[in-house]
Amino acid sequence: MRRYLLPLALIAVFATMAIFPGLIAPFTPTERFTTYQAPDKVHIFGTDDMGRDILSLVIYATRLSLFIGFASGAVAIVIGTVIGLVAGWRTDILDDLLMGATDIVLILPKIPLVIILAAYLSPGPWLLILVLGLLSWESVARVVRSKVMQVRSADFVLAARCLGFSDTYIIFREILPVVFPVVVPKFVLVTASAMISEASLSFLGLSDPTVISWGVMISDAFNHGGFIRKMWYWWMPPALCIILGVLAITSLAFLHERGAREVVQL
Amino acid sequence: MLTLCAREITHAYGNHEVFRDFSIEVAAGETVGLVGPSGCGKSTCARILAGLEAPQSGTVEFCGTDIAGMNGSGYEVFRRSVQMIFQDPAGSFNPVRTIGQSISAVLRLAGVPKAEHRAVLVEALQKAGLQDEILSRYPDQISGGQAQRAGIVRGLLISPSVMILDEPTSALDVSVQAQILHLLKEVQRERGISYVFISHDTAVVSFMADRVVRL
Amino acid sequence: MRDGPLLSVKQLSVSFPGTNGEYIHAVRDTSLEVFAGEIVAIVGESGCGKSVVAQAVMRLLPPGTGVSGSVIFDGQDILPVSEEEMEKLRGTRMAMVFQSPERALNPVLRIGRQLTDPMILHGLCGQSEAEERARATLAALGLDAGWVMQAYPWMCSGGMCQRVLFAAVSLLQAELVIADEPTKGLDAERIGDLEEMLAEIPVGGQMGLLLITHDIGLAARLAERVLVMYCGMIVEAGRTADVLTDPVHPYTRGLLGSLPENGFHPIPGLSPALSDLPSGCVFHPRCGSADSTCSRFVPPVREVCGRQVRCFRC
Amino acid sequence: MNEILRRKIIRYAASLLVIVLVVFMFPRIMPGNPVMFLIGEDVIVTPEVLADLNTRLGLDRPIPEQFYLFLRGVCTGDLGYSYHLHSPVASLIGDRVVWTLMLVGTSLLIGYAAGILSGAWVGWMSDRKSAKALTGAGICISCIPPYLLGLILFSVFVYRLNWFPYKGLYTTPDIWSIMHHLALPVATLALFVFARNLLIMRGSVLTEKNQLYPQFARALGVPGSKILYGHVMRNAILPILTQFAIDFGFIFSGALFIEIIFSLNGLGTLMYDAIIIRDYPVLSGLFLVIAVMAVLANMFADILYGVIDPRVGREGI
Repeated sequence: MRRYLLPLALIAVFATMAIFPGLIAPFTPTERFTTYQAPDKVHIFGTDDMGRDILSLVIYATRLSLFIGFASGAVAIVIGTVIGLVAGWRTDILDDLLMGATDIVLILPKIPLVIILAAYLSPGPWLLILVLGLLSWESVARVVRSKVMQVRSADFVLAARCLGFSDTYIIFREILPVVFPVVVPKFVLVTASAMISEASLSFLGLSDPTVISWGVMISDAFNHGGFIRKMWYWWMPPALCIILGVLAITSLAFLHERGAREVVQL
Repeated sequence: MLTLCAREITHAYGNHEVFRDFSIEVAAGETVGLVGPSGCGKSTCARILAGLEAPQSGTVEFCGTDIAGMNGSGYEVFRRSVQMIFQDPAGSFNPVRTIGQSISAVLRLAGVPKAEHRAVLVEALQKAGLQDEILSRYPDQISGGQAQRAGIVRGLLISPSVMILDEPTSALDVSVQAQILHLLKEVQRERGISYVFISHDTAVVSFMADRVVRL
Repeated sequence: MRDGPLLSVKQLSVSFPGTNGEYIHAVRDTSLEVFAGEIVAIVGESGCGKSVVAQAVMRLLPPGTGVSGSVIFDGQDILPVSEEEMEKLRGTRMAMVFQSPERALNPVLRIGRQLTDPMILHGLCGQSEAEERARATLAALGLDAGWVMQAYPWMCSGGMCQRVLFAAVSLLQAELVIADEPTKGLDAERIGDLEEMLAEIPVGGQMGLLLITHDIGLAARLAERVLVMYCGMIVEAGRTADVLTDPVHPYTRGLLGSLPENGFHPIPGLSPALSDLPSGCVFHPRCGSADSTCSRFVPPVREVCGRQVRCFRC
Repeated sequence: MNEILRRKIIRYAASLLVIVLVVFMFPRIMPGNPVMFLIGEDVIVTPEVLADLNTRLGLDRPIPEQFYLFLRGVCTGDLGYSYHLHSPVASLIGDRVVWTLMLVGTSLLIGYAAGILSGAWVGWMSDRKSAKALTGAGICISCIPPYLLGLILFSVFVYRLNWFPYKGLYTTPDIWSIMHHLALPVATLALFVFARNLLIMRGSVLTEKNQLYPQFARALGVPGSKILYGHVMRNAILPILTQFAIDFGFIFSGALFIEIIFSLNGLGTLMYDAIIIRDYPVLSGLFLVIAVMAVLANMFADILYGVIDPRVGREGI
């Protein structure tokens, strides 16, 4: 249990930042000060091109970055698990169709597709969640399906059928718990990669400019002189937050692998 | 009186015919041994008899009725009356649920009030020579003999009239095999249920069975 | 010709780190000897530690395993020997036949390569001669050598894989062959085949075979001497004719009583888990004639009726 | 074999169709004037020119006919026309693709070779301290978004240490200068590819290690390194191949971001500029090219898989 401590503590810190930003942040994101200030006692990370306190911005940005990650992870997991369960349980044409669809989603290059969609749609956070979720379920569906196929004809499933349990009971109470251990690390990894995608899209200026996320902040720093002025204290805090956030979430998956002897793949 | 019988069932994988026009009858309270070399379709036959797989031709009848044509309540009676025990003892329990969870799910299905679960379980386990501490264990944490006993306990909870035993001892050590065989005999004496005992080991079958059918 | 035994295991103990930091004693204080030209069998039920002995002798146990005692092969204690030295010993001097032959061969390499590579690696011969020898051995085992050499393991039936495995071991002509549960999961016909192949190993008196099996009948048919193992300890050892026809240890007696031909008389109780062994004699909770001494002290090895027995009561 | 092959071909054809449909449909189903989407948002035109363009782009014809014309255009290499840059999209992409392929190709080569070899070692020796450290480093690197990795390396090695030039690769066509300019971006992308493959390979070797065949090889006296690189690797490399196809899109887009950071004159900067001014023809063309490359990468991986694993076709992998 001890090895889960550090990642869980990090996630707890981020969660607090996301839920109660007002309690931690010294200022609100709307307060303006002198622009391009170097770090001092009042502004620990200085101020940006619009005179906003960078530390407060980083804290307020947590909510959106985490939310987009987890929500797209949830969308992908729900779709992927359902499709995987159905495709694995059924052996008819439905399985073929679902796996065909999965393979196609697998082949499509995700980030370029998201970029072109975002360019046409200028998406808000909800749309981004939906798009990222809809493009990431395929790996979940594949592992779930192969696991279901493994256990479909296992003795314990036959025994349950013999004892008179219904198909629904068997799928949800016998098979789903067996599949669950492979779904958890996938959820974590999809979440992490959604956070990376969000940050990347924001960096290209493809997210809603009125909301702040860590990616938007880095993009601002890159485009509005933070980089040329060597203001590392501008882009470094959000960058560190992304890295630590993704790392904490991903390491949960890897620790789980050690615990459950399941080998996860990114 | 006949309880379960198969009439002229045939099974094939692709073009390879495993068995053809095979018939077997099981009377109440008797043990029918089913023997044959490996790969002759014994397990398939067991699953067909248990209603888990449909024969490609022929019928399986339970108390005189074809199970393929059974309606809801009739099928339910059949389902509760015919149980199966598998070769791999640990494999017949869900690997991520404890033995206790798996067995008490059956009690729930049978409509036993939750308050009585524990008492019923402990008594059933004791009869099979098991301690109640295995209820909190996972299938891979108990020995093959313990798992097989637990499997028999679970199958008996819904009071079947026929048990299909598919190589129930071939994955077990000889000393455990002897114990399980004696347990099965004792259960039969007590409850008068019929067995279809499937094994490749003729010595085991002739020890258990009243008559032997070859596949 | 050597004078001493080919293999001599002395007071071997093996323990694995358990999940909760404790140690699981898989093998305790076990000694045995194998002479050239003889077949020695270790029999016991699953989890008794007989396969661990085989792996300890071959030094194939995973890192982190606690091993004490000594394993003397041809006069040399091989427990402290380096891994590089072991690689030279394994294959050419001591080899092992595995159970589940289908899984013991690499699925993506042609069988020919898997047979010839070890020979070339050990410097026994060159490529062309290795191929020739492999072909000859396969043909002698009744296989279509030309086809098998080119085939992948998954194209072969279980019986063929078993012969290939046997060919791989016999091509290297090791002095000591260990067969670890070679009959597990085989049907009667293939057990018969395997028995013939194993019986030929000590031909000429140069080689020794250590047979590890749960199949008492197999041990009775092949071995000259047999060791009965229970919960990590050898409880009775002696000539096969003595041990398997007239057992003296209560466990051996119970085990033989459970056999079909003796009427399936079960031993009362269950085998204990290795992480939770009883004190004193490991068999005392299931033994009909145990007393307070048995539950307090581990019985030493004694000489009874021309064999070694660990029991106070006989 | 034929059944599997047929299924594969159907899937590739279907993915190509989806890709083409995305490019074709989006400008036409988005709310707003499709002409704007087909020529770009910031291009200022008079209503007459707009109407003229409408006819010239075929937008007044029925959708099936438009699709036919579009397909014919794509097949003949016509990816549209950028009104911003006053150039056909195909030639814009053609001019830049070399630089991107050079970056991606070199990094893939380095990243895959290093990742596979060290991943195999790390999986084999998974109990060693150094292997654990390398795994940890791999996890950390793969958790950094590629552009951030580029940004960090850029600010350290270019801004702080001045080891590498800012930009200006295209002025001096001399091999040393090109290598000097490309070194850091290649290193960044290779590091990223390396980390991902290290982790995949490690996981796959860990699984293979517990199989029986490496044990048997050991029992025959085959040395550890021979077992790892001669026996286990060949089996363990299969997941890398399956992953290659999926990864390709990801790595390629990573390359685009790295180009932006290092101002390399490849597809990435083309895309970045096109995004800023919403130059839709360029974006569509780029997507089409990248997606087709991804499909080709998939086919390549499939073929390679068949070469390495003789079981393909038997078990329907």
